[in-house]
Amino acid sequence: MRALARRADHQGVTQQTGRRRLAAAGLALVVTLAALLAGTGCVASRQEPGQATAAVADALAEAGSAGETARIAVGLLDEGRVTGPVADTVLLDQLRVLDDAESALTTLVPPDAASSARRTTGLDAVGDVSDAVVAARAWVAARSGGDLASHDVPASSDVLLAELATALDATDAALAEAGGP
Amino acid sequence: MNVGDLLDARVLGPDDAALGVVVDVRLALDVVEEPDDEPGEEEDREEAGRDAPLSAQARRDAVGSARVVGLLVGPRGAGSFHGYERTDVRSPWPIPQLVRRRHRGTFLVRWEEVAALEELPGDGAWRVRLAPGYTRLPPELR
Amino acid sequence: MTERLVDARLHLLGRQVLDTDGEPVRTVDDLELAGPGGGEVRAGQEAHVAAVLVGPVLATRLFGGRVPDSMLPRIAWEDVGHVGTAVELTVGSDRLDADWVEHWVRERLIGRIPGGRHDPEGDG
Amino acid sequence: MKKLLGVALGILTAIGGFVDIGDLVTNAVVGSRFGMSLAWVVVLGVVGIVLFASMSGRVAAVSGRATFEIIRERLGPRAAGANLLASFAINLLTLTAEVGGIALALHLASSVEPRLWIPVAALAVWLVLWRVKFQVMENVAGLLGLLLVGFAIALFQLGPDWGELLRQAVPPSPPGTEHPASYWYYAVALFGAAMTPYEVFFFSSGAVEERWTAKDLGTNRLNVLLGFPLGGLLSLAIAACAAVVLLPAGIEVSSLSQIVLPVAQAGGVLLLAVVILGIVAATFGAALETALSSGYTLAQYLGWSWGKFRRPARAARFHLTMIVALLVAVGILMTSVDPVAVTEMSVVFSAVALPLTYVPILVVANDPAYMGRHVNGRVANALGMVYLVIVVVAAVAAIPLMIATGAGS
Repeated sequence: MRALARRADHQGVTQQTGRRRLAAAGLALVVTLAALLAGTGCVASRQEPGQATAAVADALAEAGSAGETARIAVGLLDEGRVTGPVADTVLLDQLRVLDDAESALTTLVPPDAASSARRTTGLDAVGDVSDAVVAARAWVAARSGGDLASHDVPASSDVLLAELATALDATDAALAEAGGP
Repeated sequence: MNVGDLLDARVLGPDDAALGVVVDVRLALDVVEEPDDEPGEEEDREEAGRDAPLSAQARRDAVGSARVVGLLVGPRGAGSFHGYERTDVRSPWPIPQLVRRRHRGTFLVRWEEVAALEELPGDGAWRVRLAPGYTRLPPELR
Repeated sequence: MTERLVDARLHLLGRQVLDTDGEPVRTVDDLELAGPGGGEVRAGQEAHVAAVLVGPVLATRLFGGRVPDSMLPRIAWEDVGHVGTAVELTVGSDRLDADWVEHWVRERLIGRIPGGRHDPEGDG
Repeated sequence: MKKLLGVALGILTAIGGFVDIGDLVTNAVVGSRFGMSLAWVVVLGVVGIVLFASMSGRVAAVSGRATFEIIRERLGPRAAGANLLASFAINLLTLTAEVGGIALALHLASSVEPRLWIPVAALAVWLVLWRVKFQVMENVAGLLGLLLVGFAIALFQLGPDWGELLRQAVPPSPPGTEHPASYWYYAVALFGAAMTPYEVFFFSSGAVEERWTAKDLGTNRLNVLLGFPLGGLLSLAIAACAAVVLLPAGIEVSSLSQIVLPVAQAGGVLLLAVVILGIVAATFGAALETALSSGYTLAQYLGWSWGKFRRPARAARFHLTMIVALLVAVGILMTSVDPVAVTEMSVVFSAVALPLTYVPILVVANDPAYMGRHVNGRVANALGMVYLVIVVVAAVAAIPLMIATGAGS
């Protein structure tokens, strides 16, 4: 037992001396990576009125993109041109985008009443799109034979597409108000 | 002593004048004539004109001992693309031309004309002193 | 016998060292010089390359300082066969003490994983 | 068929430069945001990588020396060490992204959570590295990766307004809705990806693995002239599909799942399945390429024994490096980082690695001591110098552009 321990010890030491330089390089790499991740990952909440409005517009543009993507995915699944797993993955990815948009809006500190109002409208619009995409996921799951019990399954793709269209119209309106394209 | 000790060592003339640094150490490799007994080699030779095999294009010699023949002394350290002042490679323009200009003044001094090798106290750096009447030979490789 | 002139830094340092089977061993990190009869190098007197040094010299060439000669893995110049774009030895890498880390990793780690000694060029 | 297999090395190499997981998504992002207005960058990148990969292949064939051996010998330990750190970081980041990418692609095919696929993908990559013959590896991964040609088929089936696509492409100008800085950020990112250094490391080392000799200079030419333009074409097809379907709908591509929607719309489930298989193969191939490159660069810098043609025990540290790299990649992925975002960071390291890789190749390709009579011709040298300037400008511009645009967002 003791011999075994000694051997392990010996191996550890040999490895240590050989790897020290590599370890230093590795550490430098990890630090750089961490710095980069921190740099690209955190978006500061915007304070100026113009910037706040731009942030609302960004979030709404993302939500609009997510809604349009969901619309295409639902349409394709309805026509049998896409498989259930792909449609589900598409919707799941878009829910993540919507989450990001929503948290960007909730962490935004509006500097004045006007941008505060825009933020509220924006949050409502993003929420509507999210609801529609969640419904779409439930519909996709139901079609594939499974079910997401937490949500009512829409009666048909037409109902679903109508719901998406309404939410997207609201997003477009909010986006126009926030000065987006 | 290692070649690495000589590289970048400061070079002084007999009168203590600073001449630059050792940019390289020139060696003479004895080239051994190889017997042509490897099977297949004859065939390779024949094809050498059209489609030469691996490494027949590049120089590869069987070598015996390696003797120090001299030091290359340059006004500046070697830099990255050392060697252009010693060969006739001219492409890719303008890299060789720029490097050659930077290393103008590089000369070869025969090993026999090195008077002293002194290890400086402290950091283990070396200093080279040349003998009186040393000659600056052209640096080109033959 | 003919001679070929080479410059140490230009043609030898940093080159790949291959063993007699063409297997990479290390790179040429430095060359050890010896004086007459293998003794100390003296200025102006005959000097020749005694060994190819491989190993921790790299760290000192990067960061400065000097490794005691006794600690440098060396390959005697007599074992050098050919000089071309690489430095080719006349001995197999298994016989070289200089290659002990590779041997250690081979015996203790890679050789022990199933298939570690499998020839990928062979069938199956 | 034999001819086709002969160019598998070039195809697999090109996959890593043009349609690996980062590029798959970037191409679609570019298509959905800028239409075809960045197509010129792909063409510029194809010419550049053809030029330098053919040089590195020629050096490997004639002198038997792979690219990183040349770099270490020419630049000396210090500058070559800086290149090693940067190149190794790119390799590792890209390998991480590819392993994650395989998992994302398998997620598309199966709905099983990507996180569960990650260890499976890494293990599969390792088994191939450990066990499979180099030629079999490149043939299977390279040819299956060509299934991405499904994007080109989809483009034709979509029946786009070709005139409109052409108008977007020439003369190139950023669409009014986008900031010029974003446009140039993506231009630099696409160019950097096309010229990414691991391609030449892999290509030249692959030439040594396949034991090319001066007789194989024709094979070299065929490989680069078929492989890279094919990669560029796939990359353009992906961008065009996105420009036709996603751009008009105002969709900003953010994930892999979105880029297959145009394919489904055009070709239905069958074409979709072909393309997903192609994505799995391409990311798998890129994972192999980057894992091997990490082994090649480190082993060649330090002079270790390397090569898949050897028994693993005869290239022990080379295999150990790849195992460690894969483990690190899995470790990074387990932090739930987005694989596609990981590839964006490699742009930073390219700033160091690109010039320090392509300068030594150009220099050695002119050295008669290495190349004999196969030294570069005048055209190759003139083009090479032009590209060095472009590479340096792109490398220098990359970091400020990345910071100014928040990585293009």
